[in-house]
Amino acid sequence: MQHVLPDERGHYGEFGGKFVPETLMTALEELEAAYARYKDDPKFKTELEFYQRTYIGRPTLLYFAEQLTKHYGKAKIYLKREDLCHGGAHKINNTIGQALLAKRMGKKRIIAETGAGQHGVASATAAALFEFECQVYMGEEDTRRQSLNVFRMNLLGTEVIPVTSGTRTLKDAMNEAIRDWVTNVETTHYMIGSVAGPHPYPMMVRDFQRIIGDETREQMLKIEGRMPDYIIACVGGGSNAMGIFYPFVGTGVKLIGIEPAGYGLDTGRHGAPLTKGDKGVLHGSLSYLLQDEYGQILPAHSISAGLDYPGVGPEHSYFKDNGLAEYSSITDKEALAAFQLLSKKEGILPALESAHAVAYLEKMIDKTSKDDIIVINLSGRGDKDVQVVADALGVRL
Amino acid sequence: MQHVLPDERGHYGEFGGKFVPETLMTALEELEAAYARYKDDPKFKTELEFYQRTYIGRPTLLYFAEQLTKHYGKAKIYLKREDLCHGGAHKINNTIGQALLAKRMGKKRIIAETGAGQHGVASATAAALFEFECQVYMGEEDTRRQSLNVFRMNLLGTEVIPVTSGTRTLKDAMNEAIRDWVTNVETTHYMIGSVAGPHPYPMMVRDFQRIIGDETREQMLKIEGRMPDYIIACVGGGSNAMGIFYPFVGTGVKLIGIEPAGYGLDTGRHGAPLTKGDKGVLHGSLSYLLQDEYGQILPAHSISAGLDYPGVGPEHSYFKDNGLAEYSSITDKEALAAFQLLSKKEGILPALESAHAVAYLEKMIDKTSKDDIIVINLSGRGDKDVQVVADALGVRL
Amino acid sequence: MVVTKLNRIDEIFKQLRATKRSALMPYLMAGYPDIEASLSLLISVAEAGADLIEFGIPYSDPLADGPTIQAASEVALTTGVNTDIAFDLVKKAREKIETPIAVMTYYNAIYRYGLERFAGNAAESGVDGVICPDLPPEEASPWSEAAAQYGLANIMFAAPTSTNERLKKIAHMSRGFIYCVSLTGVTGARTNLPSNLTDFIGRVRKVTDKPLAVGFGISQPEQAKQVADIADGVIIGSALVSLIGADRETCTDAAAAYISKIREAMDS
Amino acid sequence: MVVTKLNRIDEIFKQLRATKRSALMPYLMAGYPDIEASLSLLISVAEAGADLIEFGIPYSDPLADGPTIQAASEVALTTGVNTDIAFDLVKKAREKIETPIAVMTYYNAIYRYGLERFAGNAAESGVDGVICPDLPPEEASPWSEAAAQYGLANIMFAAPTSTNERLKKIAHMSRGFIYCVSLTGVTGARTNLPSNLTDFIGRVRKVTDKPLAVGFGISQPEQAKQVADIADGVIIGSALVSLIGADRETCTDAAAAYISKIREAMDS
Ligand SMILES: Cc1ncc(COP(=O)(O)O)c(C=O)c1O
Ligand SMILES: Cc1ncc(COP(=O)(O)O)c(C=O)c1O
Repeated sequence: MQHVLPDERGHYGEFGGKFVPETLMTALEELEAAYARYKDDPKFKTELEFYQRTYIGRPTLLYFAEQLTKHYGKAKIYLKREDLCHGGAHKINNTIGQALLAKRMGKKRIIAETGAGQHGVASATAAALFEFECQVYMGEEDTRRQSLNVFRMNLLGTEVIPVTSGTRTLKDAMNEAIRDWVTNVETTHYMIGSVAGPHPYPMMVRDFQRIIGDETREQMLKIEGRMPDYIIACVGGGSNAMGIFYPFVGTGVKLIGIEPAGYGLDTGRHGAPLTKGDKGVLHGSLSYLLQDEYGQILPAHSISAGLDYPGVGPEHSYFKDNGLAEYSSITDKEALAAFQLLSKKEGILPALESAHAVAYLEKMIDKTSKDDIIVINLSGRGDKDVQVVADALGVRL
Repeated sequence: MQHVLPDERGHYGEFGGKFVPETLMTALEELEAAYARYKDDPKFKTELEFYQRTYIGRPTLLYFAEQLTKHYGKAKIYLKREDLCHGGAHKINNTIGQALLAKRMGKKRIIAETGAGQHGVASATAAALFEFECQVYMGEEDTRRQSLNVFRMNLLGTEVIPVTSGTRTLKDAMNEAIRDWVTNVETTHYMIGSVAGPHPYPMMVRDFQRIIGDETREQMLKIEGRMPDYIIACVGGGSNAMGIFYPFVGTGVKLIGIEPAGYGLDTGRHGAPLTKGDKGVLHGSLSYLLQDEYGQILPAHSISAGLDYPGVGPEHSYFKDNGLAEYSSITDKEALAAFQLLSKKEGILPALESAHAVAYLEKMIDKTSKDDIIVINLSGRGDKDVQVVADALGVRL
Repeated sequence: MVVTKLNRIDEIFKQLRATKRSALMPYLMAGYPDIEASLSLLISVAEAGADLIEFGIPYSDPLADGPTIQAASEVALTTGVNTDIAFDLVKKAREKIETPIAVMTYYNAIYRYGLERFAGNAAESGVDGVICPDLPPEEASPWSEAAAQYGLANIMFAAPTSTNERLKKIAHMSRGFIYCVSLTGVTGARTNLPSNLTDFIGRVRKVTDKPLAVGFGISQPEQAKQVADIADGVIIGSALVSLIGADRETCTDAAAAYISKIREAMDS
Repeated sequence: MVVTKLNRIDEIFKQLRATKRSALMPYLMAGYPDIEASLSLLISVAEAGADLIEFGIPYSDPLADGPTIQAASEVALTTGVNTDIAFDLVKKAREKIETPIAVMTYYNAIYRYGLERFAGNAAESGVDGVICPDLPPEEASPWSEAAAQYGLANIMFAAPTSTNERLKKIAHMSRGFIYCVSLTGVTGARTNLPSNLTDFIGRVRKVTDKPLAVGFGISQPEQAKQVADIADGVIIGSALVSLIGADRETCTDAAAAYISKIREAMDS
């Protein structure tokens, strides 16, 4: 089955679209046109591939986790090592792509939103490399909790603007970035960090991230001579999951996205819109999201800042409703245990986000056999999370 | 000129040797024998190459720093991206090698010393992967300053033992590790983290690190079709520098090692034994070191913990006295400036150690021309140093 | 149930056009500064000379709004106001005033409430139109149809960045009037009108003869006067909201006085 | 200047062998607990029955030593003691005692001071031998020669981990006696003697008839007695150092009393 969404209007079935102020519509049309023009342009592709290879460090490894496999004694477990990307996460795949596009569009300035700072740092990195002026919106609460990342962005030449509205976290930072964009739309490119936002972002970010899946497919065929049986990835906005899923859609490989169940799905303190949310519009597209009966957005919770978002990319909503992927969830506690397990068994500290995907092994490995193959997308490294993990485990540093 | 040192007794001219308690001599002989046996063993080499490729992520990139090159407008500048290694520094090249050897020697336990924690984390990582029991000695002072790294090692299953003797820093941790080794020599492999210590360590660690230079040579020939003119690397114990220098010794490429000048060479608060030290014996080998007129070891100082060591690998002393490499030094302040420059220009935060090598550009680039090629060994990434840099720049996080 | 009587919005613009006057269109927010006061404000502002009132339902994520309305929304939401209560306030106001009322809210509040249900309840409460700042024409059809079914005007936005092509589409689809955003930016009082406003309004005029109201940034009587000279309606949002927020005790009178002053300037 | 008179160390072992007794060899440290006291200790310990005194020059990085001697070294270094002062203390002690004295220090202290200079000054002060725990036979030749030139005994170490091959080399090279490390480990008092000590001493005996002294871990009179039965010398280090550190005021008497007690046990 060939999957050919979104449609011309940026819809994935009933999801997606462009729900933004009229002021931005022309900019979105321009972006769409520019992207359509360059995405298959040989020079653009060559340049993108050049930076993927020489700067990001692609291809990243597809690593056979021998110790972890031994530990469970069931399916063979592989890790796609996005944590080895420059910067330590998959986010840079997207920001380098968008920066190259923004350069061609003649933009001089980049803005971005960030939660814990991963996408902010990735944006600042791309901005430094390609000499853009860059400003990153970050909830005031987050700037305090993640002051090291704020300084990291500053070192990269980016100004971080603390956002004091709403819940002062990621979703408000995104609101504020959109407000900036509305105001400075002619000079500025808005660099969205996941497969969320109005069309063409979910499509474009997916395309920049699908390199993860393309490589995985090629590497798996080379190593094992066949396709994997399962692919597991965490879902915040959904970009790393979409990136690794996309080339496998419709091939029969089981695609499993893991949302953060936070304190537990029943506590109401989680970040699992696909599992527990309702359809609605947030940040420019229609998708599942956490909201009350009047459509007011509810705050998300996850121990992992990168998954702490009340929405999700619209294509995942489509995948869910059409059975192209399954979605499940993992609590903070389960993610913490997986963080520790992978560290001990493989000497690899996963990002807490990625630890959610690793944790899902506990729930599904029993139904696999030694002949099965699982790929987990290790979307980022865990060094950024060591303090959070220590706090959660009650270790005083 | 073929460089064929050390001699049979582990001497590099007058340097090197095995100045250790008699209790350890047999262990050193065994290690020497095991290493001699396996280093050219095809199965060992294949296994080492397997982990280099599939776990560490080798080959690392040789990256053309276009923005930095533009900034100076002189020689072309390349960065050897050891910061992209799993764990974030070159240290793992050595620990994986030693762990594979220790496995073959039937050892069950690994001990290591660490300053800021880089080598400790790399040792803990290798220990986790190959299921060794692991204990790491770390100055008590350092365990406090680097509590995140202590916890990181704990997560990897390693116990960190705070060392309360002497200056409570790296050199004392190394003393304590040697004491442990003397006590448990039969079951335990001591994993030294640099080209220091008694023979065969300086040779063995060099051999495990020379992959940096071997790759650089091959990559440079492929990219530029010729050898570089200069190679610059920072020198703490000297392993990253030796690793990249070694395959270029005697080829005419100018090899430049950069020691930490700390507050300034004249302040006495630095870590530059090659520049300002005297010959002596520390931790098992004869080399240049910081000491008083009675041979008491003097504490080193550098803003970068990984360079904060009063000794240096004996082969560097030999290189210096025989003109096979030049050595210069860079102050804390200069390194900080280079840290900021590289972050802004290339979107790459270098380890403060590596920033010393980058900083040397300021001192030498004027005498280069656009036809020249410089390679800087980017031995590690700077994420670990963000707090230190903020403190040094007076930024409150 | 299809409402067939002529919409109050069309009515007012017909009247104003006949007298060559521009509409004064203040923005109020349900639940701001509190629920009761927002009802008194509806009435007093109407009586002070408003031709049409925009009545905002506060939203958690008002991404087209500047700091003033964002802050007001946060306050309003803490009063427990919601869509039903907002409709109820309109119904109560209708006991006293006949001024056209357009509810302003973000699309998710409509979508989640249910398009038909929202339109039906709004119309039944006496609401005349709906303004939804994050619903461009591309996505507007389902809502437009639901609104039309209940005789509600779906008022759409035109922006200086809109191409002529888009302006045509917007004008064609918009009912009641067209909300012309004076500048590229969010809501919020500004001291000067954008220099290219006349050109922009001219561009919109070329594609439609529907009434054009200008909003975003207007706060001073002189600005209102200048806008009144080129457009059919003058929208006053953040300036009024911030005046209301400044002193809750006196806000009803202060708002009325401010609206009278603007009215005066516009009619001068 | 080559010193030709018979070394006091050879002399004492000759005497002891003749009487079938073992040497009692306490360890003291220059500058510990302070400079003056370390001189008094040299004399009182000698008078209490020591056959040979190891006199440590404190070192910044004593990697063969356990916590007791490490801590003592740190204290001693703060007194300003150094190699010259240590030699001077020996010279002063020589006014009162003829007990053989072997200086113990790490190789860098010798190397940096200068091999010839160290040997010359040591000999001139009345030092009889030098014990250097980080100088294995492979690296010992330059120092052995310098020491020999000044009639100093270069005392070398044998360890339980040493192969028979190595023991031969060590025995051949060592002068005065051979320092047999009782166990794999660092200095420090232990409650039990290692079970394989007899075997180890036996292995060394097989390759040499030079005197064998055993050190590392001996603290109790009974241990000293047991060691005296199989070896030619009993080295008491950390136990004595920690006794001295316990009470500076009375340390001279306490050390003397302790040595007498050991002496008694050994001779019983
Ligand atoms: C390492 C890592 N993984 C996953 C995510 C979640 O984002 P997404 O779902 O778009 O991949 C983040 C976001 O910051 C991240 O840093
Ligand atoms: C990144 C990095 N570079 C350099 C060094 C210095 O060690 P060496 O001189 O052995 O390469 C260290 C030591 O921790 C390090 O972490």
